[in-house]
Amino acid sequence: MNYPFWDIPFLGNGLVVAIIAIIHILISHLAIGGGAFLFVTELWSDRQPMGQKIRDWLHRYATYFLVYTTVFGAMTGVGIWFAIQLANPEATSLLIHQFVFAWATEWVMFLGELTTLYLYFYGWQKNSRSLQVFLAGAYFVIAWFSLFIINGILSFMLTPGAWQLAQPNIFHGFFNPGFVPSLILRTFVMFLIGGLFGIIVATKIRNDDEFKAKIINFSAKWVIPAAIIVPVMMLWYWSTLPANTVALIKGGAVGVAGGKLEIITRYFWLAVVSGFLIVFGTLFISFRPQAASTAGAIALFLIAQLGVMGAEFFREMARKPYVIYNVLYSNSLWKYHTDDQNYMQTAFLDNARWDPRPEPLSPQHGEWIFRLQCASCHTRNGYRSIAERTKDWTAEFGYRWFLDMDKTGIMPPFQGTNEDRAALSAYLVSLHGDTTTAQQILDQVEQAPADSIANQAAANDMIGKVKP
Amino acid sequence: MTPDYEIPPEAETQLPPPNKLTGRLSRYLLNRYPVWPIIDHLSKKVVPRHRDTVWYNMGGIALFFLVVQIITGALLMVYYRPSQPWASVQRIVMEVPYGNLIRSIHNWSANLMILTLFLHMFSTFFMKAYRPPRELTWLSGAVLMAITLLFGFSGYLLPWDDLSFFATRVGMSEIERAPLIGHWIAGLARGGADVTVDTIGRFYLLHVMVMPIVVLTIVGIHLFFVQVQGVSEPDHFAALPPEKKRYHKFFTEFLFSEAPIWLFLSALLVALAAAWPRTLLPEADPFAAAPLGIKPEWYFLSQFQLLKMFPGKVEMVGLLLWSLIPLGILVVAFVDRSIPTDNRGRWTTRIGIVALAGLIVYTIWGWLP
Amino acid sequence: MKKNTRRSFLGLLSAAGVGWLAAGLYPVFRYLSPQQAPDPFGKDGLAAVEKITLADVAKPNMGKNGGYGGRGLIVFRNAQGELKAFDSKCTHAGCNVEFEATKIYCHCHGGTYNLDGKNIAGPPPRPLTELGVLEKDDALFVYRLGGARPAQA
Amino acid sequence: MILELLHQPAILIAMLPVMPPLDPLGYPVPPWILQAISYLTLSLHLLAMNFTVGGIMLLLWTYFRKKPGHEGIAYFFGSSLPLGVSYIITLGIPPLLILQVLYGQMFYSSSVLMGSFWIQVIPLLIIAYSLLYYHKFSRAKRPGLQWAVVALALPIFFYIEFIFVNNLTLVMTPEHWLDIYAAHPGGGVLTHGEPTVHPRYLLFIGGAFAAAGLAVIWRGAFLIKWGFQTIGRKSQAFGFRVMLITPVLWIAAAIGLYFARPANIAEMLQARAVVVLLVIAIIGGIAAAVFAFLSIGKQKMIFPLLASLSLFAVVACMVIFRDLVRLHQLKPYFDMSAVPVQPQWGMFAIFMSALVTGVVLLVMLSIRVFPNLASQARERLAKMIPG
Repeated sequence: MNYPFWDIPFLGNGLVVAIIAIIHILISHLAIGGGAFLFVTELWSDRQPMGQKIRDWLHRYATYFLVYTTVFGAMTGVGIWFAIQLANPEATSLLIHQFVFAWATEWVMFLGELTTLYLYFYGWQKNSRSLQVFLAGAYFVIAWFSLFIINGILSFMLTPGAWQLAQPNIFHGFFNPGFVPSLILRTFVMFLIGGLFGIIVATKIRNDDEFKAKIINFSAKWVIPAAIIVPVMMLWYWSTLPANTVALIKGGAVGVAGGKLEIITRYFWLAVVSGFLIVFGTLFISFRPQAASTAGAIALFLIAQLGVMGAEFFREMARKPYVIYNVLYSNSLWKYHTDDQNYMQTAFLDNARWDPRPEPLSPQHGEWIFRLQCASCHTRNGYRSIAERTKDWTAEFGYRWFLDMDKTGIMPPFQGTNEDRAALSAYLVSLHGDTTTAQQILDQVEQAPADSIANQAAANDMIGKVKP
Repeated sequence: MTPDYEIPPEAETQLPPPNKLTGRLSRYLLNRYPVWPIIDHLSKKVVPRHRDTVWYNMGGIALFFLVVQIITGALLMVYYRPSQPWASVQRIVMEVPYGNLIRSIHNWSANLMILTLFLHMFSTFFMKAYRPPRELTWLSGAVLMAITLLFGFSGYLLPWDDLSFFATRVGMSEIERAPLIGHWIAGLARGGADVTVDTIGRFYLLHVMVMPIVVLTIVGIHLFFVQVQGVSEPDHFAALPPEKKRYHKFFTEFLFSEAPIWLFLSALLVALAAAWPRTLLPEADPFAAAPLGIKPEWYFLSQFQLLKMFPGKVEMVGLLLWSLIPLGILVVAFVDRSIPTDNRGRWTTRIGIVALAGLIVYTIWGWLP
Repeated sequence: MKKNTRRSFLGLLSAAGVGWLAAGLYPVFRYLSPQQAPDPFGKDGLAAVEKITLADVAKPNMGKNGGYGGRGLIVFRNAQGELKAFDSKCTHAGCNVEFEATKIYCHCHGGTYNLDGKNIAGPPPRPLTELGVLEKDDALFVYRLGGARPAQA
Repeated sequence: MILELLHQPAILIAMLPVMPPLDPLGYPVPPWILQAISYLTLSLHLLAMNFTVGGIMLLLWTYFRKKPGHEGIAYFFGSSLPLGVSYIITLGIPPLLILQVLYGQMFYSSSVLMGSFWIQVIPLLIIAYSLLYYHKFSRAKRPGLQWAVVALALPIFFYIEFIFVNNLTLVMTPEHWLDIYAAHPGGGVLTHGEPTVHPRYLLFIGGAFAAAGLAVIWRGAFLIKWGFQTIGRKSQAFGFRVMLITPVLWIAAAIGLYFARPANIAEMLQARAVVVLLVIAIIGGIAAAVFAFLSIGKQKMIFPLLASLSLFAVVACMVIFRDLVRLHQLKPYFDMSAVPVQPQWGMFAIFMSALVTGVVLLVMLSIRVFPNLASQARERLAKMIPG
């Protein structure tokens, strides 16, 4: 609305963010859990007869770790930032202006992570044992604090808690209800991922099955804490979720596509099932460690990737229809604006910018409303396709439905005049060949006023019909 | 009571100690069933370790998908009603908790299973594992491949929605083209001159009863062959001096190293089902115009495309060309002898590459709008 | 010693595994577990009577087996001419009872009830569940007794 | 309501239909603090970038001009370039963060207008970065086409720089926005007819030679310190010659800039601050050259150090100059002083203390580790060059 909308056909810009984010989150968790792994393994190697052998292997781990995290981890991290600027400037701007120094502090952590990691890795041959151990430890602690910070901002978006736009208090926002559970959750998942990475690197040991088995068993132990703690934290996290979200996950919104299986529920189960598969995979591998194959170990790691995908999609969708819960809707409509009737009644394109002032009730009028008010979540006929969701709509139905769409619990209220609703509805049905014009819709409604109980009821029980 | 059978001494050395539960149990069983030779044979089975070891996983993966199919299929049968196909599937999708998840997994697993079988077949082919003495294993595999394709075809109709109805119709008309028996087969399968609700009865029976029995039987035979003969060694490995050769014991090392892959595939199935659940189109209407872009499932696209290229009079040519592939699969095992330095061997490989390339090209071509 | 730690580690992991297994299989459990049957009585508290028309119970001592919301039902007009309705599920073994002029009889084990549904002979432990019945635009409807009587049309 | 007030487009002079309103939260601290931080970090970011891009060019050069000393220089860059990239990224974060705080509504708009290019930065940088790592680790194992790997990375970096220059000029020209968006809602616009783009771009590229050359001079100083007189001297001389390319390009760029927008430049030159900046920049430039020349053949670290500081000064002046130009051009639509400040001193204090502690810790650790790295490098050289 205030900002131009980055209109990517078919994919939709939200998916661009998601794709980058999913890759990043796994790697960033590895970047921290792996740090812990380096540190602990350094200590462990000192208490082992074959210490040097273990450290030689650890160097291999560190090499993969360094390249993988600094190249893909760092870049995808910046990538998310680039993508959200484009996908939702309004929200990004709010987050940046509220948390700029939190992010700046996180940046200090980045600087620390990189430098300590480089000092650790490139000083491998010459540094004293104590120095190496200290560097590894420092790396892990610093890296973990970067998680501490970003976790505050992420959980803020879903559960802002006591934070208010009118008198924003960064600490209210930062230490929000979801903060602690998700912090603990992520911390243990990190250890798990660090361990899985260890298993992968261990399978590269050839011609020494005994040593291989030793390392794999050591790495496998890293899965246990998560296997036990994560479910508990999930329950805690669950208890902090907004009621609307919980309702959505159980059973989903009434009669939407997939029946009782809202997409958010499906992703939730993806996360759960992945957790269960990782536990069993680790079990299998540690029964016959000497035989573990790299393919198998990578498979295990990929399960974690899928689990992360499920969990993060879940977290993102749990916010529906907000991007910052109870503050800002996903389509950059401000909550406090929706409480203000005459703002909601003004013509959409008068509030919005960036439109070339199209002819009222013209197809362009509808298209620009779609682009600036709907397209942030729905593509025309790709991801979350609007054409597909409205395929059994009549133009008049759309016109009525917009009034009540927020009752589905997953759509924001509509901002605009009757003309806007007509224009948008006409545009949407035109996507599947219905040629009703906005003017015709308005005329039809003249005969049957929208507020008559019958129509209202009709619209209400049609609410289920849409596929959010 | 007195044990009916003596436990062979070499068994005694390998069984767990008799004071353990497992030890007692195994002795109890061996006293009654003299299966030690079998166990001994299986426990000696090994899998060679070399750069292509990963391909040995394909068979196991296919088997994994088969199991998933059986489980999810059984679950779907709980609610599916051949008498009211579309309505019952609609119910599974819209009302039954997680019904859509299970249906989508069934669908995805089916597709991945077929994909895996292709990989399994081609890896076997290029590693020349079909050569004597393994011709029959190869043939049984080929039969399984064929039946699996039919599985897909029959299952596709069962939801009885727009797409499946017309796609089956088209598929049937392809079968009709076959010389002499084409009409007869198609009629028999359809239970009439056209695809109707009667067809569902027949396809349902095939899909949930006949084919499963046949497949499980042949799979049993296939596995039996493999177990008896052991895994074949590709030439580059066989050429190694014995001390250079390294093996995994099949039980249980190799199985455990393979298990994580199966688990990953389970996760993948859930992920795919979550991201792209199988949609249910409106109920099939035999009188309505066919919806746009009617196409067979991807694994039939290559034939589809090939036949499209020979319209009308010359379509026999297309059929002929197409039937070369199964023909080749049948004869190759007998043509190519197990002599590494043999020109026939090289030629079969080249032909195989051409066939694979053709398959891919035609599939993509057929998939393009 | 080493062996034990390994054992305990595997044990711990297996234990966690079992817990996760339960979670992972929950969808299948939900898929198979029965959905609770819908309440036969609609918003207005009425359930339409199936397979019994007014004609079937026009005169006293006429009665017939029918159904409501998927359950068995008997409706009859007693000698006094008042309509009575009972859920036809016998309280003994669940067979459907039948109206026989003077009594209500169950063929399975000879359970007998009087016309008020009271069990008077045979195995039945409890009386039949009685339902309220009313005529509404030439059709029969039953409703749960004990609640407020739904408004007549 | 305060929010409503904030939501009025920035107390604007010329109301522009597209200019988004200020963020409801305003600035977290007085802007000058943010500007200061961004000037510092941005200058370092640019130096890291110049070092890397210049390094890639020199590395490529050494592949084609096989001379005695070149093998060593190639190794030096080959092993240090990935680090260069990682510090480009890290040092680039604060300026970008602050840019979004100070000029958010302009920056987001322009980024979206060229979104499809802006997002390319990420995959491209990943590719280039991986290429450099691949080169670093596999150079020794399998030489051969390694030059091609480097040659592939170079254009990618040039392209990324070009994307950045375009975005940051688009930020300053809101008057074009509406037409651009109406024409390309998919963000498919890179260049938009801003005349100063190419001279600015030249300024970016120009710095590369100075930074990379200086790095080679540093290397030479260490070589001499470790007793490898001849190659050390060679290395320094080479570095100095490379550095001299920069002023040529920069002067060309300056002339270009002038002819691109003579009016604006003339107008800018009225301001005393600008003149001062220019003077400092010119002096710094000369100083850098002189110190670089002086360091040839000596093992004293002081001259390279002074040269580096002067170069930093020059870059810093450019950065500040750029910011002034931006503020000047945005004057009709945006006035920084009019933006309300909702101070977050608490959080700012946390940040500053974290920064100080962090930097101190890192410096201390580096002091402990560098001797080890140095001796490692020295032993390697001893193996390579006897005597």
